[in-house]
Amino acid sequence: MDHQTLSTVLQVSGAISRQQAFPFLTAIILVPVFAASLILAIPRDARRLIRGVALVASVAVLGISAAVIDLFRTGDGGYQMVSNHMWAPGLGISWSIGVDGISLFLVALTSLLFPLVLFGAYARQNTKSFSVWILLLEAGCLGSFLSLDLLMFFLFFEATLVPIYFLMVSWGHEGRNRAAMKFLVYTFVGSAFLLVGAIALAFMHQSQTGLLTFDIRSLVHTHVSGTEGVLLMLAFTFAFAVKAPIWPFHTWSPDTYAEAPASASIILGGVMAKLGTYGIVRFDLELFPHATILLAPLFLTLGVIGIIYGGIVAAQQRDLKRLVAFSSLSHMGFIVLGAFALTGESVSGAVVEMLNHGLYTAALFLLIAMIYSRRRTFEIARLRGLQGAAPVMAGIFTLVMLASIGVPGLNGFVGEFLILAGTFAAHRWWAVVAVLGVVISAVYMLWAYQQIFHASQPMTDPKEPLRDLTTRERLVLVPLVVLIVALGVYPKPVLDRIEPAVNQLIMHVHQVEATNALNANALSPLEGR
Amino acid sequence: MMSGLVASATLPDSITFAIAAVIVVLGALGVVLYRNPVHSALMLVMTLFGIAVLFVEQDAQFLAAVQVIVYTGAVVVLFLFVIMLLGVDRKEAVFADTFKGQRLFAGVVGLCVLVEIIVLGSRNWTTGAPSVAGAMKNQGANVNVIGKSLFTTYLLPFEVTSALLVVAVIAAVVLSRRHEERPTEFEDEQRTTELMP
Amino acid sequence: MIHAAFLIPLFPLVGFLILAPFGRRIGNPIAGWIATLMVLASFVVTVLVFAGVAGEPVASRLHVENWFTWLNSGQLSIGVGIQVDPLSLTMAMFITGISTLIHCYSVGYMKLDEQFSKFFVYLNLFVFSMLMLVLGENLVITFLGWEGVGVCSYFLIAFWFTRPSAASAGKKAMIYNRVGDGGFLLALFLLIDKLHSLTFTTIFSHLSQLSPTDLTAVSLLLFVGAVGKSAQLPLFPWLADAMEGPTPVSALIHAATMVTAGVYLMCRVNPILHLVPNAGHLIAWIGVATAFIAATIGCAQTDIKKVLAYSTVSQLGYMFLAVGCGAYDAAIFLMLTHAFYKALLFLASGSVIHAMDDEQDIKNMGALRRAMPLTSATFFIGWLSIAGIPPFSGFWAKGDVLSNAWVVSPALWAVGAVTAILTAYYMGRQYLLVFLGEPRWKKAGAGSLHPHDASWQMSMPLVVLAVLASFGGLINLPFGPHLTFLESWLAPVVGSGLLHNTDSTLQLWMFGVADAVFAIGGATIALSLWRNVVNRPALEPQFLFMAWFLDASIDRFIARPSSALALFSARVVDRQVIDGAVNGVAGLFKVSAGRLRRLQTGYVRTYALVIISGLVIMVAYFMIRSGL
Amino acid sequence: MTVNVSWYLTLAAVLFTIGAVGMLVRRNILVMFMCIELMLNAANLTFVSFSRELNDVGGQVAVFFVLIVAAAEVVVGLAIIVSIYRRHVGATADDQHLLKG
Amino acid sequence: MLASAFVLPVIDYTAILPELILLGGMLVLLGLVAVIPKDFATTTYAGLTMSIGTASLVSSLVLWHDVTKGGPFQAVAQIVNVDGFSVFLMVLVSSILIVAPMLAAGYLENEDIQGAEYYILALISGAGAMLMGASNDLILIFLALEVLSIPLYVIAGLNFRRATSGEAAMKYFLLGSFSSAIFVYGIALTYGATGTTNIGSISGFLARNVISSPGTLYAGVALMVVGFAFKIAAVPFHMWSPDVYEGAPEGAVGFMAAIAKVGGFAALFRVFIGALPTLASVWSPVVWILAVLSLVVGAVIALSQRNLKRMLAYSSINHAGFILLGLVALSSRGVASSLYYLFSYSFVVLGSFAVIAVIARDNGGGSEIDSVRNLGRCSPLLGTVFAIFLLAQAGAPFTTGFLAKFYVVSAAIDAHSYAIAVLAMLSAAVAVVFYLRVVLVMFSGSESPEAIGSAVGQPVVTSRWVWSGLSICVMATLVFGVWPSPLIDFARAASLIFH
Repeated sequence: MDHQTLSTVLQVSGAISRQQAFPFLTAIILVPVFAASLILAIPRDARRLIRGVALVASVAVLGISAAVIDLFRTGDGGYQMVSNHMWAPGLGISWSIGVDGISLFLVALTSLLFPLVLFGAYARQNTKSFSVWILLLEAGCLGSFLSLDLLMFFLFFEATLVPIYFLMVSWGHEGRNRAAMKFLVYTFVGSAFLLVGAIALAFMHQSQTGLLTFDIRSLVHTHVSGTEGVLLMLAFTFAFAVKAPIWPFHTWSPDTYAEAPASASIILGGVMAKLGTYGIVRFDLELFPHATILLAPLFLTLGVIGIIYGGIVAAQQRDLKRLVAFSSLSHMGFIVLGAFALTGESVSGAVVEMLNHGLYTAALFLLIAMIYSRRRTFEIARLRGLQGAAPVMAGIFTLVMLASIGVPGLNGFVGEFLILAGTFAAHRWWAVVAVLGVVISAVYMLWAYQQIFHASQPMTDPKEPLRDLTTRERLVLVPLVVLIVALGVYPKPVLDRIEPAVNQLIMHVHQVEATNALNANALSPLEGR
Repeated sequence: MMSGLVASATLPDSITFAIAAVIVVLGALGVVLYRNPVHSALMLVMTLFGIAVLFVEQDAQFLAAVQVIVYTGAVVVLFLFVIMLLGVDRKEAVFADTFKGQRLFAGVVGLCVLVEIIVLGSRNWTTGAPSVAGAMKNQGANVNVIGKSLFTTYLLPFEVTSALLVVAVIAAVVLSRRHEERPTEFEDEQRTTELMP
Repeated sequence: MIHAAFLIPLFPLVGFLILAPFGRRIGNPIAGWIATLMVLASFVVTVLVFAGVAGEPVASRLHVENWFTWLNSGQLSIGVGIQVDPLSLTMAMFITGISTLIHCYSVGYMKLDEQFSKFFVYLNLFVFSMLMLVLGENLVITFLGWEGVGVCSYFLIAFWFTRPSAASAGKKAMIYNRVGDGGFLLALFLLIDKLHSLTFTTIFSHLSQLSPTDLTAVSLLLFVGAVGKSAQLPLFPWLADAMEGPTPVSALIHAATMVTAGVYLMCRVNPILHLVPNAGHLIAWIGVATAFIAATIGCAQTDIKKVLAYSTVSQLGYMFLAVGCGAYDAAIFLMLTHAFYKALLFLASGSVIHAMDDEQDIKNMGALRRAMPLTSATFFIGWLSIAGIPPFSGFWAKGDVLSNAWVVSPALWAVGAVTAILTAYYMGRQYLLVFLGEPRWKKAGAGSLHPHDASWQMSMPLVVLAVLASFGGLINLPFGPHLTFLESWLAPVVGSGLLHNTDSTLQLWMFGVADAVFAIGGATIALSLWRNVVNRPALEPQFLFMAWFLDASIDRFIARPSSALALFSARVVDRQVIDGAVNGVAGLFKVSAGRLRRLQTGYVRTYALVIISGLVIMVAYFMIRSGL
Repeated sequence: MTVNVSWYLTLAAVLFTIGAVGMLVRRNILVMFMCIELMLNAANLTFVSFSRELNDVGGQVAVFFVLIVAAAEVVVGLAIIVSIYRRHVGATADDQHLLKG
Repeated sequence: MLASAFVLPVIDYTAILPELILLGGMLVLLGLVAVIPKDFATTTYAGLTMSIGTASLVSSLVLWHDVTKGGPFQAVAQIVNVDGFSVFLMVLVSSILIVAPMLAAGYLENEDIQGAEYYILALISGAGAMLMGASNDLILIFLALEVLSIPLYVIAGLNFRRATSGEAAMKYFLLGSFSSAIFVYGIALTYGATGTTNIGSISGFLARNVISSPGTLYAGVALMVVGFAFKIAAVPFHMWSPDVYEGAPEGAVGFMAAIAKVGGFAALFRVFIGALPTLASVWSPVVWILAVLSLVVGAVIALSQRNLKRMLAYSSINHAGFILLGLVALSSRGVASSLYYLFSYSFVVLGSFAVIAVIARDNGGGSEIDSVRNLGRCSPLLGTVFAIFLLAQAGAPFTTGFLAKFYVVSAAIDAHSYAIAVLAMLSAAVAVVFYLRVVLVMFSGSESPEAIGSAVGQPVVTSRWVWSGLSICVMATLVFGVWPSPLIDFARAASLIFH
């Protein structure tokens, strides 16, 4: 063979060996947990120490995930850096984690946002428990993205609820308790179905192979009949639809986003929403290809409704955070659209959009928090003319806003473009309607921007003049802004890593469908007789 | 399949059964209907006697004896003793009910129970296998048979009853021990009605 | 030399990247001069590249430079790069050129503004985007620039954001543009679906794979985008409001360059249009209709800039008329000349406004000729030029368009001719009201007003543009192929689509005379009607003043209903129906909890009763099972 | 006419029902308790009848145990009743409903 | 003819050693009470009880070893089963008897309920619970049931200072003996229908011959179901439990709840799967209904409770529903899951009520939900512990609570009863509301934003005993939640008999 292939082979093998060198992924999950338990040991008065530990831990996680991205073998669609350990053999649960193109950047996103939260959206009082909850939440989110075992995923998926709940009720705004309860119960109802579905699937697999396991790599091969598949798929998707949220299961999100503290809203909008969409891509598509194709029109429609509905309702919100909540309902609609359009472009678009949405939503929530710290309100009507006093803030807000509108050259465009292009190819008319969302997003975002930043100077009381972004605030925003621009200008590296996994997934889906069709054809004459 | 065994049932048996049955039922009704607990207790005695008779009628002499001794001799006496001790031998307004519907419901439900059990059983009460734990007939005195089976098959239960009796003793001690009253705020509702003799 | 092409967009970008962070510190006026220099530099480079390309044989004047792959997914692979060919170069050259002038003008115009540096940040960003738009080697880059210029125009219209009207105008412009962009995007998706590529060269070489329907769809969808960007029917109301921006912006973005992007796009995809003549007719008709309507509206406006705005719309209509008729070179020709005289008119009116300190109502002006001779003179040239008085540039360009229209259908030509008369008329009206008559501004308050010509930064561009406006026609004289420089220069690009009006010299002269007559006729009507007369309500009906109530009806029939719908979904559907269902379930549980709770009466006998009842039911079940 | 086991069992059922109904209708704790004794006796009668019918000793032994249990229950029950009456003389079952909901 | 001289059956003492230890220990305590002066530290008795419990734990583990070696066997004239199932229950009961005294000691001291009575009674009813799991004869089950319950009646009435305590005892006693009367009548009918009370013989009899008219048998089964359902507080036979839990002395409620459930379920499984497997098709719908009702009613009524003890009572009705899922599944997996659930439930409920006891003591016996307001602030540790128990009951991941729910639900799904599985999980979702409401009150200080105020003033201090007890419960809840394999394997081994 020629030199190039030889070199690539060597390089790949080298990468593998380096990947095996150290259990990166396990470390990613466990570092925050250890840090949390360490903090528990620290007296609550040592705020600086506590905060230091938390920051160091989260930055360490960021470092590890950077290493993971570096070691990640581009062009390999399968799971990498996999590590398997039996956890509860009696129940068929195993600690098996790994990363592939679909989860890679979600992990990266998570490990990027948490340090920012700890740095930028820190709780003033009760520092200790705040740090502990944040770190546990980080572990939970990372765990759910990394686990290859359906039940591990569920465990982490559920485990994230406890910290977020405490974050909300301890540091949230007025209506926090009701909102938190609503969020929690709603999600819990969803996951009730998910759990039942998961177990049912595992037993189907057991009855076919005699092996009880929740490892999706094995479950993929389960043969699921049409009706079963549809039911299971609906059970799964309900949980994810609530989490994402997908219309019409979204009504918890405005309340929750509005009442949650900045930290929680950033994580909710930036990371936890992706748990839902990630679940759809990872589990629905992979485990129930037939049902997915069967039900695609339904979910495409829901996605499109979400896009339009989220947009027009957002245009009527009076509360800035609610507006963002509905805008992300709209963006989740795009992701769903891409996921169920089942073309290479659309699905990779969906995955990219998850990353991008995480970035600009986090930035938006950070900015909103900064506005709040100055004006003590989220009410759009009571915010006027900030641009005059805080041009830098206005500038960054504009940039982030444009990203979320989907202006080319910024990251928001890449995802939407791919999703719509892919969807157009497969399901033309849904895409045509969805394009309306492009217009609507401009409407509500520009409206909000005009209300908040434009118009004449507000009367600032001389005691507390409105100040522009502080250095710390700028430092928090810089990484996000840089990424927003960079991923808009040059998304190729990201896509190259996502692409193979997605293609493999799509191929799997269509293969299974094809075999089903084949069986059906094979059977039909028999039925005829 | 068991009918062969009862073929020997004769007229006197029937008469005895009839009388005893009447006694039992009347006694039971008395227990329920008499407004004065003392009378109820006496009616209970009547029922128990009737049952003892029926035991004898069914060749359970030992049990009949125990029935009379334990129930009439111990249980009912205990009842009467408590009634007298606590001086609650006054009439209860049986027909004034705390809340309406209860008695009607009770009647209906009771009837249902009776009907259901009888309907279920009547087709063929006894479907079991004979003499599993040991035959009765022609095994000598009733007492011997029971005693033997008590100390072989049912040895452990027999021992366990001892625990039961210990519990009874302790319970009596614990509950009826007099305590120096140290009322807590949790008796507000009660205070008014507290009239210790 | 051609390989230096990448420098063309680079310079403005550099300018932007320097000024965005440091502009405030660099300050006024240095920041302005830096920006101007950057644009000037890219103009120079353009000229050099132009020379380079011109030096090559006609066949090989197309150069595509790929910089890097933007993304590749599935079969789709999109690169970032530029395409240097006669068309893009022509565009680039006049964009950079005009921009240079207007930058220079702005240094003077924005002197006193506290956001001075930010203005130039936006301008440079705009120039960069515009250049990417015209130079892009595939439709995504074009779209990138397309959106970029849209965003910049949003920034610049809303530049004086403390004015609510300005802020709203910016928002309005952006949203109207987004509507067009929707069409643009769909066109892209359709092409991706069919050809898996958006590179112009690839598309044009694979057109055979597209069914007629697809071709029609693509061209119409792209036209929708063009309609939004170039303010054609029915999406032109935003352009009038866009006049809220500083005047240089109006000159550069809303007259010379950005609004012509639509025309450029149409010319760029002429191979597609060439295959679908019906689409061409639609475009032509929409164009001419826009031209006429806008012209009528222009007759009734009183705001000096609004008049120019509507005249811009009208001229753009002419360009689309040309495009629809397949006369792409005519469209480009008109675009260039229009850029000259419209920029000139805007800048002139800008210095008028400056002089009148921000008075814009032409009814309050008059007799400024004496006060500001240079401005007056240049404005006069602009008027003659746009009116199509020979031998000014407008005459040649408009003549070219109209003659092509005649070839397609005399009806188009007729409407165009009427519009030509109107154009001459309303521009004359404006000139008369502003520069002649008696000085109404004297009594219109503001006694301490001493209008005078502006500083050299502002006057120099006026002069340059006046010259261009006068002699711009030279680049494409219809006297024989050896004089039609532009046509032959563009031939490699648009030649395929070009229908050669094979009219004889006689016809040519007849057309020329006709145009001249229309122009002079319009002008004389204006002279006769508006000399020393300020108000003629009969000629300024509300219907025209309100722009055929188009804006109002869009607001009435689209904006308000949709916001009502939004309100309904927010208040009723979301809160009451969807969320109501969720809360309803919760409430149901609460209620039933209370009910069930009451069963727990605390009476032993109740409990016993429940036990027995349970027993009864269970035994009943067993009865059924035992077959009784 | 002949007496067969079903008569005894029917009688037992009647006795059981009377006991149960008594439990439901009476308010005096002691009497309610007596009704429970009635029910136990019904059980006993059933046991004995069956044991005769089946010619099996198990039933009679069972009765023996039931008797013991009954005795033990009586002791405990009366102790509880005493402790209640000490607090509230002549309390009926219905008076005791602090705990509800 | 004279009765032939009979020989006593061989008594394998090791087979019943745990029970014997408990009863013997009970007698020792009794003796001590007799000889030792009255004002003797109740904690000493607690210590003794713990050691007795430990001893029985050891002996049951030895027994476990024997069983795994020699396989299951029957002892003392075939009247007790010694198999994984019974041994698992022995272990469970012994461990309950180790923890319960610690948790009670502090409380009893505080209420100055002196003497050893509580411990004696606890030991006896523990023995009863063990026998219920082990016995192979309905008669013995009936006796064991009484041995289990009668001490509980007394314990309920132990706090003589409180009217509610007496009322609780009265209700528990009346209804308890009422239900056991029904139960014994059921046994009688079953006896008539099958000719025996021996579980093995019954199943054998039913396996061998088909009963043409099964009326008597069905009636018997129905009546027995009532008896068991009452003990495990399954709807609609649950109504005693909230009142009793509320009235009974806090320190003891945990023990009562745990031991009654353990005993009740042990016997239920023993009888229905051991004796009546052939009738499964007949009685499983009944169990299904009971499970559904318990799941729904328990969860829903708990929503409206303001009193912590009542709330937990209803929640444990909900738990009963979950445990019944194992029986619905009718598989060895089902039994194993129920056993696992019982185990996790016992420790969680012990812990929860112990915490409530502490709180109630600190504000004069009140256990309204407001009494824990700001507990998280005033004594974070106690608050956290309570939160752990509540979250475990809610089924939070990485606690035994989650795995238990997961296990039973998976058993149900394995048996293709999806409906009830979904229903169970939904009821868990409803349950989350009231568990978290308490957590909310503890940590955010208020359930509703307007009502801000602190009920628990000073940090709560509790005795070493209670702390150690609580720590054991927390350990059991978390350790087996994160590392469940040993317990799960034990439970699976315990259910092998039902293959």
